[in-house]
Amino acid sequence: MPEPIIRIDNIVKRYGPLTVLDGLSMEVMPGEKLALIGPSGSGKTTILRILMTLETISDGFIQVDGEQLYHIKKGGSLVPADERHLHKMREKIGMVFQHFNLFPHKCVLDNVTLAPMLTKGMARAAAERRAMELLDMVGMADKAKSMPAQLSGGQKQRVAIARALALSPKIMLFDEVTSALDPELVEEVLNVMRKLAAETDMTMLLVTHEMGFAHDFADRVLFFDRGKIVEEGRPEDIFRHPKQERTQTFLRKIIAAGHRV
Amino acid sequence: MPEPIIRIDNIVKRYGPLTVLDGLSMEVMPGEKLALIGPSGSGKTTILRILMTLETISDGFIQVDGEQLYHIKKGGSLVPADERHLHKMREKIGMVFQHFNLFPHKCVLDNVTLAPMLTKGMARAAAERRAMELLDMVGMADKAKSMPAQLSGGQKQRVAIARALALSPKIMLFDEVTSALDPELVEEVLNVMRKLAAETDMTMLLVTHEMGFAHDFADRVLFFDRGKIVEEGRPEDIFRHPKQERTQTFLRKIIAAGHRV
Amino acid sequence: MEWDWEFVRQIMPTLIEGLKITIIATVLGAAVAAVIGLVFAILRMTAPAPIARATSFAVEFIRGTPLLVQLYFIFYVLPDIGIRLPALVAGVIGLGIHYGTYAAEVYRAGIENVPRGQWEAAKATNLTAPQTWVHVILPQAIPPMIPALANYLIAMFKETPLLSAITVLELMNQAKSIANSNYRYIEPMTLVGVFFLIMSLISVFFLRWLEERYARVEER
Amino acid sequence: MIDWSGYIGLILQGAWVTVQLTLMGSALAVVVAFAAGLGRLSRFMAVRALATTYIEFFRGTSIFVQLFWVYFVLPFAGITLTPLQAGVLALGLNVGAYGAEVVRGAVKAIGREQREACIALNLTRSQAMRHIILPQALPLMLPTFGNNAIELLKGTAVVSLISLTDMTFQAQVVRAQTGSTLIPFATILVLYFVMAWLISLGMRWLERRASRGLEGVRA
Amino acid sequence: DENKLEELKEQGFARIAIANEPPFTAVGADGKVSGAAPDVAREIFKRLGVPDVVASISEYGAMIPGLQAGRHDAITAGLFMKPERCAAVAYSQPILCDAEAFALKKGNPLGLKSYKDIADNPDAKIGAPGGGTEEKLALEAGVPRDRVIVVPDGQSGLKMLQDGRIDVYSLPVLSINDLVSKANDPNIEVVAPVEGAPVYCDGAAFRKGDEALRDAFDVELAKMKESGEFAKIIEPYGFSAKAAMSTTREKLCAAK
Ligand SMILES: Nc1ncnc2c1ncn2[C@@H]1O[C@H](COP(=O)(O)OP(=O)(O)OP(=O)(O)O)[C@@H](O)[C@H]1O
Ligand SMILES: Nc1ncnc2c1ncn2[C@@H]1O[C@H](COP(=O)(O)OP(=O)(O)OP(=O)(O)O)[C@@H](O)[C@H]1O
Ligand SMILES: [Mg+2]
Ligand SMILES: [Mg+2]
Repeated sequence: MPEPIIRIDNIVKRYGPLTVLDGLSMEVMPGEKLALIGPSGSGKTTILRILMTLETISDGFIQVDGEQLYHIKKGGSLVPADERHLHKMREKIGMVFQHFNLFPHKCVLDNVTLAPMLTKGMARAAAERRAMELLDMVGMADKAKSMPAQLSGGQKQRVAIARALALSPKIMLFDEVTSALDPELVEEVLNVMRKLAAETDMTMLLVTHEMGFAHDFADRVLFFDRGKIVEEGRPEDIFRHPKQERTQTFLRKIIAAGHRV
Repeated sequence: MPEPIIRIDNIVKRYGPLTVLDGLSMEVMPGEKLALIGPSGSGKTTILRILMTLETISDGFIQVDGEQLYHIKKGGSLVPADERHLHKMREKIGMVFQHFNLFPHKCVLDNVTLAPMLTKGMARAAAERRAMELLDMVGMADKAKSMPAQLSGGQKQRVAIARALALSPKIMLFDEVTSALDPELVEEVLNVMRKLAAETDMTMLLVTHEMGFAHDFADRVLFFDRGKIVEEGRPEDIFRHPKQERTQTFLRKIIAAGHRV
Repeated sequence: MEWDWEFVRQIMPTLIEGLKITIIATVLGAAVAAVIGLVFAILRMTAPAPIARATSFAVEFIRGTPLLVQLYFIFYVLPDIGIRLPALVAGVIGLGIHYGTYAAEVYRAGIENVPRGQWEAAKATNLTAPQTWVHVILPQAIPPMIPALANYLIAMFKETPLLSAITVLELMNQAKSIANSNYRYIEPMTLVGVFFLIMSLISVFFLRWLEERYARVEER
Repeated sequence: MIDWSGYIGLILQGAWVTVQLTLMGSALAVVVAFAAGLGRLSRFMAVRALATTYIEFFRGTSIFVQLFWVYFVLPFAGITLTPLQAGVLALGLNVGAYGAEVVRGAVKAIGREQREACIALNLTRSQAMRHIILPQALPLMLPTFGNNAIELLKGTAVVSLISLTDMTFQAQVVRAQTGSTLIPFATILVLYFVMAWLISLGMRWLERRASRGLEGVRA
Repeated sequence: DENKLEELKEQGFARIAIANEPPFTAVGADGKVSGAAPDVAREIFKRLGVPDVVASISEYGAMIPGLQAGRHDAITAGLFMKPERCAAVAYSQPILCDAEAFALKKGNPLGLKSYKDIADNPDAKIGAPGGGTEEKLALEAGVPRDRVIVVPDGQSGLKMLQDGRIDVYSLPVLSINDLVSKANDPNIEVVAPVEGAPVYCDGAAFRKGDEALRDAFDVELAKMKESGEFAKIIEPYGFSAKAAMSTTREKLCAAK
């Protein structure tokens, strides 16, 4: 049996007096597609941000691809990692943000080529060739020379996906990638994500409020509430026959709000 | 038969090259509850703002409560009114805004008492007594000492209604008073408005996208498009059996967007 | 040349005399600036177009030219047309007009930052124009201006040494005169620097406090 | 009869000194503004403390005092500068301290989201600064830099007090020679104003260039 | 230091401090430096093998600190010898001698004839260059600090007198005459010399430690005095060569 690619071990995350994650443990297998759902404030974004090293953890251990993420071995003991270690570990992980976070002063193509050229020392020609493939995959090849300000939200998000893929990470994190979009633009982004899920064996963690999409996309769904995994299982089970009271209430509310499941 | 309290006669409103209202005429009877509906940009807000003298008109005449709004008689001819006349006319009219526009540096009570004390020379005690009645009516009596920043949108809007009522205008104008509110706060404001419509014989003009509410509230509905009244009638007729093509399309779209009718 | 504490002790009273004048000039200059700034701001915002434009040009001109030269102008040229001001008065007026142009900008921004909806709400509740200014606009416009105005107050304080060029015996001039008669620049100049540093460190804390207290725009 | 053409020539010589002071002072100010502004955002406590001390010191004491220090006191530490060098140094360091705060403010204004995108793309801190943050922060700095440059221009008048023959100084000389006060002072007021106006024109041009491609991002 | 002269030769010029106070020192419309003191200094430095002088205009008060700070190689500005100045710098032998004078309103309404008169009249304000001899004389005579207005330059002083900001403006006789004749103002008159104020002479002032340079300067100065060239330079400006030759540095520095 293969080793999990992510092993979260009893982590704690506090913001001042507020404990957001209180002893969370979970594992993700290589190639698994995971959907994280749950009410607002339950800590879903926080988990992704911790994996992307945008936050620090207050306690616990995280292992990614066989190595500690936040710690290094030093003389037989584990000590907090330095920036160099984090830099190395980030090679394995990519993230797509809710608000795209494209670089507004660079054209679409440069947004995609920048990181490979800087972090991997790729030559411009090679980086551009690869970028054009990715832009083609997300249907944005014809906009390669446009500036982000000239794109719609859905187009921006597709560029952001291409940008994250350009570094060929083993793990991709998606945080509500459609929730900042006008309703008519959601589908074009979800289509790209579906293609991605089907065509690659990347490990993917997805936070979403689109239950229908979570259903189609995920191998496994985790339902969070107040920083804990309340229920997990195959999408069919979670969505059709939730066992926990809280999961049921949550899904009922979501349906009432008009999201299809 | 009573005289109309508002008589709009062939008014024109231009913003630079853009003509927003092009020869609009309409009448409102005393005590009538009118709903103005129609697509975005059709000029609904503009009409209310003109009645409140927040804009000027490019041409035409408006009579309010038997007097010209924008003109005064001078030696047998009508000349544009001065600020003094406008000030007198504004006593008859009150307005509630989409974004509340409460005075942020004054507490709820002071927001309501300020204008009666300044414009009508009411004594503080009398003004506060009346203000507390009104705040009680909109269910905000217990927040009399709060600052606007401490209130939710729905609470703010209820205070704004009380503030406008404190001057006892004959005519009240409501411009999309719920559209800046979170969905769960809409109902509390609409309830206040329903009570108001039922209990007073004020003349009311309401611009709204809440078709269901317009249906319950209004004696008469005017459907606007591009600065013209396309169709008008009793709410039952307009909503159930619209005659005009454009009204039908508009209502279809609204329903598709999830607003109940 | 060595640092001489005895000399420091000896010149301290003279420097304190100068510091007093410096503070007086700052306070009076600030008062003038506050008033003149208001005049500039009102002229620019409400006067008929030609006057407003002339005011704008005057403000730009004053802001684009050095205070030192303006002081020379007030002190040496104005007497030719019969306006003979005592040195300190000339200095205060120079500071006041120069910083008045900055204050005008702060006033304008403060007033323009009051949302349009506030003007409209005032109209809809039938307040007159003066009532609107007094009860609605100014109470909202002024608090956010205070830190910016205080900032210019401090800047002005630091420019008072220019008054020495028109013979005002403020801190810098006293220091120079000490240096002139004793041929020592190190102690007086260093002390002047220290005085300024102390005053502005105090004002930095004061400013932070003002900002905390008044500049919370997000509550609007 | 007064030989005005000669005196105008003198004032123009002074104007050239003023221009030199402004240009060199601004150049120095920009360099130290970036060094100190970025220094204040450094990870290293010592660098931050150093930058903060520099900024607070130069913003806290008057340019006037700084100038006299550089001119009369520094030589005792073995550093003797020409009046021009002293003027450039004092003006540059003084305005640079204000500029540092502008740099810091602009860099901080480039939001958390851009920083996080850089981390997610595994750029190093210096790569992120160089390729992402600064290019976006620059257009934000330019308007205030323009104002600072004008303040620096106005500050050059002060150097006349350490016998640097700038425009104000030459106006004084002309005044001493001719006994006329109005003409030299009115002349240099206009010249200063023209220079200030040229600076703001130039800055606006730079701003347009630097924000090219960013249209629509910041309305 | 010992090699100062060699350094100056190498450098090709000497940096002198001047004040722009004709006839002692003056700057022409073309920016050219003249006046009795720089003309003498230029000539002597030339003879010493330093072909040129570069002048910077400075307030009197800033000259000695500037010299000490190494900003100037010499002061040639009519900075009169006084004991405390002699203690601060190394003077050459006397060059330009002059008495003190007052410029005041026509008819001398306050009747001011000496610095003491000013001290005794609580309404009288005197203007003088900052750090100059006149300021010190006024202070020494007991005029309180706030009635001694430090004036940045001669023109400002005259202007302030005309504008009534000061009652008397004090400079050496020749300077006042030059200033007043240029102003051509019938409402101004000159009191010269001031009663009780001695005749002062200046010399070229060098940094303490540069005595070798000063001595070399003195040698050439003495030769010029001898040959009459000295008189030829300074007398057109109105100065008396005889006055300078009839006294010595030692006498002037010891004076009380
Ligand atoms: N920087 C921060 N400082 C303080 N509290 C924070 C911070 N970031 C997040 N939190 C808090 O942590 C909790 C979890 O937030 P998180 O963003 O992970 O929730 P979420 O599940 O992603 O919610 P949503 O569905 O609204 O995005 C919330 O209570 C939030 O207020
Ligand atoms: N101050 C203004 N300057 C220029 N054009 C304006 C201005 N105010 C309104 N308009 C234009 O007038 C037209 C009518 O605007 P109005 O606000 O009355 O529409 P509306 O029916 O209230 O629309 P909505 O439902 O979006 O509020 C629009 O085209 C609008 O762009
Ligand atoms: Mg989230
Ligand atoms: Mg509207």
